[in-house]
Amino acid sequence: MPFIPHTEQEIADMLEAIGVAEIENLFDEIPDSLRAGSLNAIPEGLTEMEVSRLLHQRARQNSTALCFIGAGAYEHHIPAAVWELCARGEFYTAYTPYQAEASQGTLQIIYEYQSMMTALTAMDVSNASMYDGASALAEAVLMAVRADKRIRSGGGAAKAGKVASNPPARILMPTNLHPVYRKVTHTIVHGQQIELIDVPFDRQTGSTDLAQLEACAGETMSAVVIGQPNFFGQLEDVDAITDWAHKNNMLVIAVVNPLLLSVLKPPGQWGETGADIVCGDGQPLGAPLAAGGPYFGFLCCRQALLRQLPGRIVGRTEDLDGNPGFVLTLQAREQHIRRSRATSNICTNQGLMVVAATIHMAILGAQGLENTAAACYANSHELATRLSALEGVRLVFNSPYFHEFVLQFEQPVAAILTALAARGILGGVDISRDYPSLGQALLVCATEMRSAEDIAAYVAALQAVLGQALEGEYPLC
Amino acid sequence: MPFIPHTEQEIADMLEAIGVAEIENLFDEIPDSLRAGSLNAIPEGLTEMEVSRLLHQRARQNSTALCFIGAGAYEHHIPAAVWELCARGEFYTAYTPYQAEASQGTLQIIYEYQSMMTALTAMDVSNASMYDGASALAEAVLMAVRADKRIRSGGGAAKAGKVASNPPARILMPTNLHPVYRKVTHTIVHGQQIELIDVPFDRQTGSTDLAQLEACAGETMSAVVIGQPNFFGQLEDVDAITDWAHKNNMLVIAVVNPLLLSVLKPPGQWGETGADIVCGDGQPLGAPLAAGGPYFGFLCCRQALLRQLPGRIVGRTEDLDGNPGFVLTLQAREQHIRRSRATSNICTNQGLMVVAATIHMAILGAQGLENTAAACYANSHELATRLSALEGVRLVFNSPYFHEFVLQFEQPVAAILTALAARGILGGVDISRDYPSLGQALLVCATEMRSAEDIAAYVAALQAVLGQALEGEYPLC
Amino acid sequence: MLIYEHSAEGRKGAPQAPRQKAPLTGIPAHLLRPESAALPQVSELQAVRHYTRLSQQNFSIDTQFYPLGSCTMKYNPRVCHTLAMLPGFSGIHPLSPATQQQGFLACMAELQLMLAEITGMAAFSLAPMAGAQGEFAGVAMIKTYHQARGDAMRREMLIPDAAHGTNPASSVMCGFSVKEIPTLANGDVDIDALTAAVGPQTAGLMLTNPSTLGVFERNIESIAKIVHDAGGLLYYDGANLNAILGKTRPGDMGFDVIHTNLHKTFSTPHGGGGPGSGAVGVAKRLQAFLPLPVVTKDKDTYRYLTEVDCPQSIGRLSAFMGNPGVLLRAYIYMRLLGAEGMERVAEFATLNANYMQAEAKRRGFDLGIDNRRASHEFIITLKQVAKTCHVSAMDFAKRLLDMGFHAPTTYFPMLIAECLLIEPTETESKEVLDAFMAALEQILHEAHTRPQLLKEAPQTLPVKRLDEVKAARQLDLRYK
Amino acid sequence: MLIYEHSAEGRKGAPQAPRQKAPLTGIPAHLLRPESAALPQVSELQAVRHYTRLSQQNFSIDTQFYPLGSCTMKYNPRVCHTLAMLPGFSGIHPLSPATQQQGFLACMAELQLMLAEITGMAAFSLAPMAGAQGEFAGVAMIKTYHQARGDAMRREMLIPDAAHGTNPASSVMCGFSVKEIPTLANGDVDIDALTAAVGPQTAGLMLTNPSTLGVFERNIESIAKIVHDAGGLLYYDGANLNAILGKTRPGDMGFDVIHTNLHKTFSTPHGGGGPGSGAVGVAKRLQAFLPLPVVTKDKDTYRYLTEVDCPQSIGRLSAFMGNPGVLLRAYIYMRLLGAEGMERVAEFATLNANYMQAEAKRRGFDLGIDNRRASHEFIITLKQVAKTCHVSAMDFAKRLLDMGFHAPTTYFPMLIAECLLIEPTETESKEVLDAFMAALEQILHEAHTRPQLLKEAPQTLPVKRLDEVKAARQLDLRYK
Ligand SMILES: Cc1ncc(COP(=O)(O)O)c(C=O)c1O
Ligand SMILES: Cc1ncc(COP(=O)(O)O)c(C=O)c1O
Repeated sequence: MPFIPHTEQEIADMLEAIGVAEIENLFDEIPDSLRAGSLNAIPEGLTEMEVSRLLHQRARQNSTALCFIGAGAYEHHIPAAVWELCARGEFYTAYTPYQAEASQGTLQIIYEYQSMMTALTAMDVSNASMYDGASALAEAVLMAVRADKRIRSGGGAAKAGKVASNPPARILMPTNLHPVYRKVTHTIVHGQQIELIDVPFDRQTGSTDLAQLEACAGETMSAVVIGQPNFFGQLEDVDAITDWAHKNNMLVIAVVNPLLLSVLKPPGQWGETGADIVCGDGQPLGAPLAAGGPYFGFLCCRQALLRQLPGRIVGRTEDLDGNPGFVLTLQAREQHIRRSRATSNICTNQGLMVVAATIHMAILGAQGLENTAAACYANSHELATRLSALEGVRLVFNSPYFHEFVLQFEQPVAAILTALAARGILGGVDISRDYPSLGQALLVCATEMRSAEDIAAYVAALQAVLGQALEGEYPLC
Repeated sequence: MPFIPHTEQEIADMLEAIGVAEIENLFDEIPDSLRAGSLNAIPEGLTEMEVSRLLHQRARQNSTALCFIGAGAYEHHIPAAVWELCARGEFYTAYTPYQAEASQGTLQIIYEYQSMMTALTAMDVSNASMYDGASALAEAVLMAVRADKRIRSGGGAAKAGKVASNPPARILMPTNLHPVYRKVTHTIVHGQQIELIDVPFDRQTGSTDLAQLEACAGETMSAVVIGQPNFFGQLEDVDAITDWAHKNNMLVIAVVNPLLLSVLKPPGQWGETGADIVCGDGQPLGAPLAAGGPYFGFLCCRQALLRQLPGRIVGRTEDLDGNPGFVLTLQAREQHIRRSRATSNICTNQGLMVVAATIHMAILGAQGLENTAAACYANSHELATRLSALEGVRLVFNSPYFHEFVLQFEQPVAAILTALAARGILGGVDISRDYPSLGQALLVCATEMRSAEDIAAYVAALQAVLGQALEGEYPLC
Repeated sequence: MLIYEHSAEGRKGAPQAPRQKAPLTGIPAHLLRPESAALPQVSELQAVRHYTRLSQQNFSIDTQFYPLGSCTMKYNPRVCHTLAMLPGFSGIHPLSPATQQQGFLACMAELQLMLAEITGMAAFSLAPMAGAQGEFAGVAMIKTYHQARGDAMRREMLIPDAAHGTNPASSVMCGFSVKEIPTLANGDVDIDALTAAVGPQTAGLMLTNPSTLGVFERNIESIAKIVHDAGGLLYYDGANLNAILGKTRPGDMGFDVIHTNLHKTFSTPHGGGGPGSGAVGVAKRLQAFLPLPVVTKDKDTYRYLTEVDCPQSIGRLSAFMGNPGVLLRAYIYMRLLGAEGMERVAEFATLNANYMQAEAKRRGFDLGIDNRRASHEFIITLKQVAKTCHVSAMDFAKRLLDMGFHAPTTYFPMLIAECLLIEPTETESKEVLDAFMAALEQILHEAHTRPQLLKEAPQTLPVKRLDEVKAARQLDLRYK
Repeated sequence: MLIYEHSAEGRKGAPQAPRQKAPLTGIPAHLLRPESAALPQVSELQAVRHYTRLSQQNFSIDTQFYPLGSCTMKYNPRVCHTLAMLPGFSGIHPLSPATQQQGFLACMAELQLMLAEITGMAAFSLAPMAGAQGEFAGVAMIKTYHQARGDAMRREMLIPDAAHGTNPASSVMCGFSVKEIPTLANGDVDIDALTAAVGPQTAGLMLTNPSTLGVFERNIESIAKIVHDAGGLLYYDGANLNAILGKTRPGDMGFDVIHTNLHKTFSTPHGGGGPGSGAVGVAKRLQAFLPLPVVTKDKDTYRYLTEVDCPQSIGRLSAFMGNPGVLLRAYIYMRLLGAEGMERVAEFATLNANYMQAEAKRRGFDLGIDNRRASHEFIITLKQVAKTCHVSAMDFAKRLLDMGFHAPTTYFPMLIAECLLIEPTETESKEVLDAFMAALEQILHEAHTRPQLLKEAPQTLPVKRLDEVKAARQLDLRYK
């Protein structure tokens, strides 16, 4: 019996010890009316050999085209050691470290992770991970609302159900944030009557329009969210926005790419006093693209907001002999203690990805991250320059961007992408539908993985594609 | 500096402790005339990302055609757990277990391996591995000669240099053994004046010709070698040959496929008293094809020959507290103690492959090995039946074979193979040059990995190929 | 020692990154980082050695019996990992066109179907990234359902007091208030209390069945009727699905929504705290509200459903597609098992738990709930021993660590004092169960004869008993 | 506990093998196995748990400093493993046509060239599967060379007394007799003795340089002249090549044949006892004799040379192509390092060894050879301490294990009494070297004050000191 170690003899002995004649008797408390019939939609079991053959076939049905897509998930080189270590059974098959003395490996790594993330973000504290960047932003919004004394009588999402009559909390959300991050945040927070207020971007720079923000000055907003870089890859004037927000009694929630923080000003140093909550997706730190995950969300904040922070937190302490050791701490914030009054419902988070990120950062070090980030910058600028030199292609924004950029075309982007894919190039993400004002717009990215030949291949392919008729290659809807 | 952890400060401190000004001074005992110039043929170092790209390219340049080649290396399913475990740093990066107390993992595994190999072969003892099957056969021949009191005054290859005047030792080697095994054995033993005497096979059965053997009765031969199955995949009458050899004062050296021993009579039970030395290649037990290795050789023998056994042997013993533990034992046979009088020069062997084989056998168990071997049998017979039903194809031998068989063609096999390869089929090994008497002969194998569709694909491809002109597709030489 | 303590200033040249730092010309200075982040500077060997040794300080399924109740710590077949990590899967960009990921999407479509079949639901979404997010999604669907019918007064979620903490927390995140329903001493829900509690304000009831007390809720049909009659919906917390795989189906019991913990029932590894997957299934009437993305098949092509296809969806829960790597592992596991293998899961998980329960009783332990069948887990209460010997369930747990076993879940469910919730899973052998029961019995004996052995445990691990109070009082949350 | 002790009769159904056993119709009964082999019957979980836990009972580079002299236990970059295991490599059948393995053969061709360049030889064969087999091949080539010239009387191989045991054993396997050449107290070969020993019977001299005593043979040019003048050839045992990479080349020193241990110098892992690779290089005049296969390039296509191309070859040493997986790892390592990286290897291996040697002296240890530069390794002799305190080098070694360090090589080379041969390699940090030297110093102190600590060591490992005598006397070589 695959994965079941019982011999006939053992089964007989065990049934005798229990005092029943057969296994079926153990289910006799289940009403007969509820017993399941046969499971027709589930195929017969396969041997490992058969399942390997099937999965190899399925793997071959996915493309290996050159990838110039970013938009929140980036193809980076992951040192081989990272997953060789993560896949060790002791990490891979452990549970959440409830028994601290038997989980020092996982616990110490989380402590090291918290240390590295606070170093990268220049914040005071970090939790042990959220599900992903988008849901981390939603939790950051909830934190900001809980911390806003003007809105709620006291902390704790627990009150949510009972305060329906309170005025809704509001958050300023620039539209140049990742569109799906904005959707996810809405899904997660709207049950608690929180309103997300759009802030338009400047059509020339793609960055948040300070003049538009100024229109909200004086209003009761719990926080303003800033992406650095924003969804378009453009850089925001983070100092000015941070200071404006603080002057107007709003918290600042930063949404950042952790790899780029190795070279960009860390949120803890934005403006006069720094951002208050920092979140983002940890994927660039050791997670393969993998069709969208598992990645992980990170969430850091200032000391003052610590008790609002959801999720696990690890602290260093001592054992009976006074030797250092690590435990889960401040658990009274969490659902298994506080239940309906917890900071969040999160329980299982993305532990193994945190292990990967910690090892990834340890191996690359600050210098390795900086060189990687700078290579992304250089490749993207090289690609942008060459693509935008082609007839019929222009760069939409005129201010500094990092490793993503937006191109505008005269022809339908969807058709161009299809034609590029046929040439083995995944050319980027069509953002025309999300941002109609940008026309036929394409978001493109070139990480350190894209060699000079790769870039040349894209340029050549696009040139060829633009030179030919594209009618009907892709339904435009 | 890749892989070198020294900081400038540490280098300075270390040089000061040594009392030299710079690292270069540490090489001042090397005569100037011998200092190397620049190494032009060695390219500049690559980053891990660059080397990954290169090796992925190279990997793609190797084919993924359907494989029907056997001839000593077999495509079997290896449970995923095998290499996940073998690749653990504690196995992968340990040295030979010289410090027993710090190497109990490796040592116990070797002990378990010895237990499993003796169980499979029904022999008394096993060593901890040889390089591969072919070199294991050479060592088996040397053992047999050392054990032959008629040839040498006493054991020990040490005497080899001094006994050039003795009559040469002789070994009966059927020509239906793997041709390369015979070559390797020759390479390794001929320096010690050992003669390998060919024994022809029966043209009808492909098996060793007992009548031909009988011609050698009474001659001084140290041993007769038997392959089961032999190179053609045919089964030998092992009982008869074993008894004949023993009656004529020869030892019996068995060359066997360890996977097939799960269903074939083990050498320890051949004839009245069993074979004396058993060797072969362990590749079918957990080693991927990998272009030819690493695999490993196994070598087992009867208790009486133990002191002639080359290589490492692990024994169970006790520690100071009386608890069981494992150590390398009988080291006085080995080169690091006995030097020129050692049983062999072997030192580093194929340890990690033994770890793989042990885990492989533990996971599959006797039943898993039996089912696998039987599937190989069934697939090969299905394939042989269908191929030999094609016009112009015939099965060469008329007696039982296991999972390899020889086909004879009217057209040149080399050309047929090239045409098959163009259709994504690696059709087998052309043995026409090694065995001219068989005409245009092809050795074919179908393991448990070949599905019904794979077999049908081969049949269809061969049918198509035979139906077309093959002129000039492959140089016939 | 922390990785930071192996660091030395000026150590550099990781061969994994580009050799040089390209200039960042064009970025205004005030947007750049003034100095490098304080990350450790170590060689690859130092990192490998450090993290290899740290790994050895963990208990895990691969090294120890890990009978953590409610967590289903079964064997994670290795092949699920190696296949999920094939470059053909790990290299897929989530935003690449559907045509470029047909192999992956085919697996997901089949996984949705298999989950629907085994649970008896009409449709599944694989979006939620753990059980708690599945609960959130399920409760949000219940809310949206009522709203879509104009039934806006249903503001209250009913939850038995034995429930996991995520149930009330998820309900509150969706804007519900929570009303607790008491549990009887025999482990069943108090039907009278339930009947009294339901009303026009009732949005639904969240239930785990078998419950966290390790017994099957025998009155589930009555419960379903009471809630449904009051206009509420039934939510199934799938954490304990392992107990009933192929034996009975939540959909047939009357549940309208369900989440499954693929990292429990379907054997994806827990990774020291995730990633997980809390795929949600629904009855027909809730299908329109499923969270996105969902995989569908148009003719011969798989693709994701979007907001355009599903305007009533509760929306998205993650930037892309939940945790595909986890989903692939679950898919592979289910294909290995097949229908017959799933039923065996329930049978042997149940056999193991009932055997241990019988053995526990025989060896003198008090059961949390007596005279009932255990499901896949059961409870020992140490209330009496605690009183007599002044040792706690936590002391028992720590002493077990010294004996080479991970401890069962302690102090959950909260209803039963000084409890150990023990879940062996189907993949453990009798040999292991017997060794564990012998250890428990020995500890019981020690509690009476040498209680300090329990109180000072563990003694054989990398650290001795850790001071949690100090950790919370003198917060040290990062290396400085 | 042995895996056999987890076995239970009747446990079955490994999901890795075909479910049924097909009938073996047609095989005569007397050729079949009468009953199943006595292999353990365990579940995959039992196997994984057993072998995971066994792995944790090993010291290894990935977990401990491992300064085993002569073995070059440097860091094995993980990427070498992951890339070598790519299906595009691991799936190649060795007998598939050359056209089907061009990517692999290209790597091998380049590896041959790089090894020739770094050693200063004309050509390489990658066939030998470890150092000892490389020695066999090299010595066989020397023999064939003399025979090919009709110089059949050269029956004697000269070998310094400091040499590794494989040197004499390999010579004897080729049919030579061995004459030992003494070594001077300063570590150099006794030139007078060598001069006296050479003659018309001399086939050649086998030398390790730097020698196993950890010093560079300064008179190598004179030695080469003496041997060559007498008509003999020079064999280079490449075990210590790490010390001189890019600094000086055996070919330039006058060596005619060389083997390199790729599992030492070129960082392929030692795997607890192999696989290794002993690739052999030769000067022009020996090229025709190289063992097969060798990779060559015809126009744009790589292929193996065979007996048809190389009729004078000494022949084949393995059924296929040596250990390709090992060769690939060495190739990847060399490409990562490049020329500049190789020179750094020698520099930092030498720096580390000389630093430790200086520290050893400062901390009161006697050096095996004083007042010389260490190469990449050096020797401490504990002769004095042994006499004074009645502790042995072995006791020192075992006590080091307790302190978390693998022991250096003990009792080799045999010339130096109670010796420890210490080779740190270039990949270890000063932090580690200092900790190790502090441990050694502490043990020296303990030898004088609490010698029983040494004699009873180790105390902290899975077993205490093992009884080797009992192992050899009461042989227990398999589970019964
Ligand atoms: C009964 C029960 N419900 C819900 C959950 C929450 O699941 P997750 O940890 O995947 O969010 C758990 C797991 O801890 C559980 O045991
Ligand atoms: C000096 C020396 N020569 C030869 C050898 C033999 O090499 P191998 O173990 O690879 O056969 C060794 C390795 O142990 C060695 O140290």
